[in-house]
Amino acid sequence: MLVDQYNPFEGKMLQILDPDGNVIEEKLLPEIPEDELVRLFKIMLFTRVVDRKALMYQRQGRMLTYAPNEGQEACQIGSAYALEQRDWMAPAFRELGAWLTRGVDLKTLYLYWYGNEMGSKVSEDIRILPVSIPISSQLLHAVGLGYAAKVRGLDEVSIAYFGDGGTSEGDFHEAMNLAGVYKTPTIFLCQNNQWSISVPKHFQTASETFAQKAYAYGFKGIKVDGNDIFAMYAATKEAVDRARAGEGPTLIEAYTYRLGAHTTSDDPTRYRDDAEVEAWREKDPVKRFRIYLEKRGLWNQEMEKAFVAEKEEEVEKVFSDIEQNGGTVFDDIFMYQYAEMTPILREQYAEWKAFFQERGML
Amino acid sequence: MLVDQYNPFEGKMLQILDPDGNVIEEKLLPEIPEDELVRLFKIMLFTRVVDRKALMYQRQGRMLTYAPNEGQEACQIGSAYALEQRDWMAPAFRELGAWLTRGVDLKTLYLYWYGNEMGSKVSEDIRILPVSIPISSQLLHAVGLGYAAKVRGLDEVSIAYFGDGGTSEGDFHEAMNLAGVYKTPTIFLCQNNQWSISVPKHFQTASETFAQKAYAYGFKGIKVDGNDIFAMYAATKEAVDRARAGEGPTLIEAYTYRLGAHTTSDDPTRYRDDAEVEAWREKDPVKRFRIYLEKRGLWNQEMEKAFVAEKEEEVEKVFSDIEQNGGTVFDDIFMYQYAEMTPILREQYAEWKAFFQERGML
Amino acid sequence: MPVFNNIQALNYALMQEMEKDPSIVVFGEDVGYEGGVFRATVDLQAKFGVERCFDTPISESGIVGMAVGMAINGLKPVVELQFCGFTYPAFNQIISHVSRMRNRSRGRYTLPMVIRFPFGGGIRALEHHSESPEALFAHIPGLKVVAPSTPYDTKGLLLAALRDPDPVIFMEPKRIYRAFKQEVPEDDYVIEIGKANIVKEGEDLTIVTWGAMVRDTLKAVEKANEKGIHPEVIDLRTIAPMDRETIIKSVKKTGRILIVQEAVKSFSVASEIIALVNEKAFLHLEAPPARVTAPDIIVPLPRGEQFYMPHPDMIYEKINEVVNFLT
Amino acid sequence: MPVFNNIQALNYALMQEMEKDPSIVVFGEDVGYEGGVFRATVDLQAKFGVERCFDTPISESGIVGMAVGMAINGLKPVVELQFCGFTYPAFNQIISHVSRMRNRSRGRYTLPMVIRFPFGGGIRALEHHSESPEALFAHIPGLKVVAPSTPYDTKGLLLAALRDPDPVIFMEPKRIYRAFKQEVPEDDYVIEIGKANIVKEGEDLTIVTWGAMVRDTLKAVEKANEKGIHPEVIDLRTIAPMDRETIIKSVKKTGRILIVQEAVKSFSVASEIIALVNEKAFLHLEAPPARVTAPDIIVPLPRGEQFYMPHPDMIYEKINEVVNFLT
Amino acid sequence: PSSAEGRKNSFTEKEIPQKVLATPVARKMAYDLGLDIRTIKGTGPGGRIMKEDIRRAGESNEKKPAAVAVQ
Ligand SMILES: Cc1ncc(C[n+]2csc(CCOP(=O)(O)OP(=O)(O)O)c2C)c(N)n1
Ligand SMILES: Cc1ncc(C[n+]2csc(CCOP(=O)(O)OP(=O)(O)O)c2C)c(N)n1
Ligand SMILES: [Mg+2]
Ligand SMILES: [Mg+2]
Ligand SMILES: [Mg+2]
Repeated sequence: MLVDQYNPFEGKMLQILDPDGNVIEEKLLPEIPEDELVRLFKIMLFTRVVDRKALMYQRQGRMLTYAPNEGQEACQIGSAYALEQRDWMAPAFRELGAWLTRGVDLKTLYLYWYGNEMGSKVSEDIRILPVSIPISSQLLHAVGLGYAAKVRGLDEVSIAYFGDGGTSEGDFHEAMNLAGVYKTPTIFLCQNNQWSISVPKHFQTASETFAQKAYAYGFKGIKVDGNDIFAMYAATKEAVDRARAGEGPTLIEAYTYRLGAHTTSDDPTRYRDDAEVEAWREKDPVKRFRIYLEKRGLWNQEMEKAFVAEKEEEVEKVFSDIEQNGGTVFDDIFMYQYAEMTPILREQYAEWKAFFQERGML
Repeated sequence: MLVDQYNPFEGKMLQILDPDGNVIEEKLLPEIPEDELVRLFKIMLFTRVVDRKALMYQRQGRMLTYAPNEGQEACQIGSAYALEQRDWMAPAFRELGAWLTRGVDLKTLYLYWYGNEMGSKVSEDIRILPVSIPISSQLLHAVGLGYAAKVRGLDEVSIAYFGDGGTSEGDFHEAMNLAGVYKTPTIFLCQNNQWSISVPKHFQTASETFAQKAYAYGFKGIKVDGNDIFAMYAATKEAVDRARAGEGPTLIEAYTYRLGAHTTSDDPTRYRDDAEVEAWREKDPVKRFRIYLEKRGLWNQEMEKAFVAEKEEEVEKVFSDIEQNGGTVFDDIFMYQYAEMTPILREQYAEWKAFFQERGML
Repeated sequence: MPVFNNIQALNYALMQEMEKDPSIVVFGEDVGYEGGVFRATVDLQAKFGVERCFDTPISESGIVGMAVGMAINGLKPVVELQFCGFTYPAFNQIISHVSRMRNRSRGRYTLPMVIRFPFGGGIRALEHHSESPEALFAHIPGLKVVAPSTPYDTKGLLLAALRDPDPVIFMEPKRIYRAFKQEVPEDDYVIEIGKANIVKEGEDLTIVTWGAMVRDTLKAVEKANEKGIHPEVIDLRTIAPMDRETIIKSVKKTGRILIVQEAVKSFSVASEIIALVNEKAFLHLEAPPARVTAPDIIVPLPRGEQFYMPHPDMIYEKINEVVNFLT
Repeated sequence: MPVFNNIQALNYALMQEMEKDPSIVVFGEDVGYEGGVFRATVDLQAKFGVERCFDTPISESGIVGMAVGMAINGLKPVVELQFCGFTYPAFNQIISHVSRMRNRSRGRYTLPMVIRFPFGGGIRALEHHSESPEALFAHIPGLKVVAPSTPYDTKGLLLAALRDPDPVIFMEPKRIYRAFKQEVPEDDYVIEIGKANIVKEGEDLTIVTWGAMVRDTLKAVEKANEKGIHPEVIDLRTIAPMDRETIIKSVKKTGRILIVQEAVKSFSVASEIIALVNEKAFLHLEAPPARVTAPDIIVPLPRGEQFYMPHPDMIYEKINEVVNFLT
Repeated sequence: PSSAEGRKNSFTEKEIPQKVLATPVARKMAYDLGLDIRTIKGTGPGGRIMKEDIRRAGESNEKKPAAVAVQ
């Protein structure tokens, strides 16, 4: 098993595809059909298009805060690809690649960053919890989802996404511990992107790896090259399979990098060197997957140009639709506090509605 | 170093004195002068006297809730003995042995369980924080005490006492992590007494040992026979020395047993077998230390009888004094909310005082 | 009809409902094998198995956070936090998620769940075991806060909470867990959340109270009755959403109001009730709305607790003061 | 005299006091190298070194709990919690220890420390970034809760907080961090904690407000002035302990009171102020005490925030309503 | 009531009117009777205007209906 072969205490990290697009562990290469490989790469490219457009809109003052994804595509897409439709995902806030892989529609995603709760209402057939802003709080939800699946006899696993900084919160610990005690079918996907806003990972913990933290909870952890989609898929698939087989939780440390700013409110040049960023650009997950596919003759420049152009247009359409109709409906801010409005809410609803109506603000 | 020799991942536990009072690791036996050995044993006996008397007073309805100490004397006395007067201790609530070793006077201790805050006011020369009821919250205070000592250039270490159940709380994690990051001179003393009220330790965590949890934070942990005063002293002394030398924190798992009830509100026969308790009685920390001293000719039955009788009398005096004068002074409940009473408190103080005065209740 | 004290009524209601609703799971510290430090969940594990009633590590944030995920995935979690003072480690999960999931997801994810804990003082317990934090929960949009005062209400309100589509904070006045017994119907019945109970009708003064203070209030009222004063006593039952109608109607009748609570005075539930009657019945007020509460101090350890807990005489005196206020 | 906005005044006060008092240490998430996400602590690490101004892991309970130990061992910790919504993970340490250490130890251990965080909405931020949790803190005995509204006050109140022998919760209205500048004396001065500020005298009505709402209130008041209505405006400055004297005196003069707050309406600071005037100035009340607040809902994401934040017209209308009541 | 309208206009002058002590019920009663509470002498504790004071003032007003407008 990978989790045993790649013991984090021995300084090992799983890598299958190297930064230059070479397969360095042929026997570990997952068997993925060619059309699926292309589909995955398209999701990756699409993720980047959606990401850059969001940034642009934000700079133009048309989008609110946004948390860039660039650099973390492989760890998100590779891991999400290992899940089935029935599996549950508890995200933090920077999971664009995973969201798109699992089929969340772009409009919903953009609506969230546009500042409308409707962006947290994914369709009924998609099992993803809303963005969780309080760091690592969602890990516990993943454990609960897994516990419920287990006692209800459902063949569902849960996965939680979080960052290196997320491992410092008490909730990370409580979630890991509970998952260990109840052996829930849960995958903890720590995206170690080296930074928590301005704080580098060695100020988050004195632990050498994040993966080894699993051993404090009676289960295993593995450190994976997070910019290698194959390694990410392989490690997650193994964890998912083990979870399904009743073998409990796994912690995956995806060793990756946030190439962009923390959010659009952040200026990373204040706290990190360009050189570091450039070095990580060399390890770009998109680049290495592209080279691999090109070498296999599955992809080329023209295909990329056409695909990107098509997607850019699509994105623009979606966003302009949002700009037309993406405002929050007044009623919605009262409607969903409870299944039924309480008497005081009904009263306030009427009062506030009248106020804004009088002013033509609705 | 002991922490390296006794790697918890290898299933090792430090033991020097076996349950029958034999020294099994001669070269690890700490050098403690004979009079000190006797003094330590006397503290141990005294702890047991104070403990049993407290239980008796409670059963008689004269004391409030009390958390019995029996079985955990060695791990508390051995560890506390490794501290200097200037070192800081952040206790949970079951640390009678440690409190007595560090010189807290009996009256103060009993006052606490009698239900008076004056029992949390240790004298200025004793550096022990008050009882901390919220599980593991005090670990962070120990880290802060250590941090302050470090940046102020003071040669002080801090130690936190807590239970096996205490490792499940988020605050345990945050404290361990912060201590690792700032390399504070802090000893985390986990008394694994096998139970958290009615919950056995394997429901607290799936981790094989508590000691190994340290490795999630970049420092070391060691599992120690908590009923062996020499092992406890040796392990703690090493941790204290390393902390003083700037080598940061250590986690010590004291493998021990709570022979009594969780507190006087608890009935342990509801959830655990007598056989288990009896098996642990064989490992009694007092018994094995006594045999050792007797073999060395430092102690005998007569000495014990005389000592216990003397101490029982002392305890009774203290407690009857408390019963006479141990009530809470009305003013005190208002006086210490702030350095100076706020205007509303002054008003309420006068109002409430008048009320109780009128009724002769003060 | 069985005769139960509060804790028995609670256990009985859980037992009955777990039988009916297989999605209910009950958990918390010492809740499983031991049946809870107050025995609220006794026999549930034996009856429904370890998956539906189980012990947890000491991990309040974990307990509540895990319940969030369980509720989303088809279970109905009933969690016990061992004491009022140990709700604080779970505040982030409660405020940031429990109260908000429905709204955040615009109805896509909802959280039918109950968070139970004993509250209030008077049992001579250690620090953090005697808190009355209802104001903290009541201030949070998205939560419902319930506090029964009798075995009958305990069963009815707990069943209502268990069937509520939204999270309910269920605060149990621990001082009266075993204080008295009452007939509790075996039949299914619910007490609507958000409805107060007029325990005693009267015309001279409205008294609003809840939890363990209901009994103390009734004692003071009895004394007042002897002097010919007839207060109307409202047991709030639900703190949020509050039954404003019942309070207002009563105050419009009596012109006077006194709130009796065990919590500290300032920024409290009592404050909100005063604000409410000002807003809705100002011109009916014949005397300043008054409160009998604890002073604004930290709950003392047991030897000082008697100075903290609202004394029955304080209630009695305040009744007189309010009723005798001249207008 | 230097001219500063709120955040600059804050930074300036920290800078000055750290120079004077070597026991002050400043820390929190992104507080050190980066100088804070709002730049409140910028240059402090460069100036005072990494031991006195440093970054922490994402660990709010840890930050506050560690500060408790530091304060006991001779330091004066000033911790930043990055946003109002991230105070919740630290609630247990704040309620169970920060507020209680002095009382628990009967004065043996005291906690001179400051917990700072930005609060309130209006900056179009993500969820949990726009909360107004002052009522939660104010209800807790042992805490002091401060909320400055101007650069001058920010410096004066922060210095007072830093010199206070007890823990102070220092809430910074983030919407106006950079909204305007003001002359801030270089000299040492403190604004006493517990004293409100009469921002504008008047006789028709008392308005009590704090934080970012002070400016909105003043705008509405200006409009009222044009109609010949002259409210007295009190900037509370300290929420707990509240300056009851100033409020009562004003209400006795005006007979009418309106509270303007950004927090939700129920069980709030406004409720307590209403209870207070009922208790202390009941017979002077010529109109029902009123509140302008947010409705009792979860703060919406930015596209719905305009419906949540109290609208200046609401203040203006309520002023008219209260002033014209029964006259 | 129309009498209330009239009263409102009677205090356009800048001078701050004398504050009176009265419960809300009493104020309401005066208002309903068309009386300006400030013109009524209080006989209650501390000069508090009692309902009884208002009732009396109302009765004497009925006798002299011209005196509705204040001063
Ligand atoms: C409880 C809590 N504290 C603080 C924050 C503010 N905050 C938002 S993102 C962030 C850094 C997160 O770092 P990491 O977990 O590594 O995730 P990344 O942003 O790198 O994806 C912080 C401190 C928060 N959202 N929640
Ligand atoms: C935050 C918190 N949750 C729950 C409790 C209730 N409680 C008191 S002691 C205890 C068990 C503690 O077990 P452990 O840490 O092993 O210590 P031991 O009692 O065995 O010494 C519990 C759950 C508490 N005091 N604090
Ligand atoms: Mg926590
Ligand atoms: Mg990160
Ligand atoms: Mg234990």
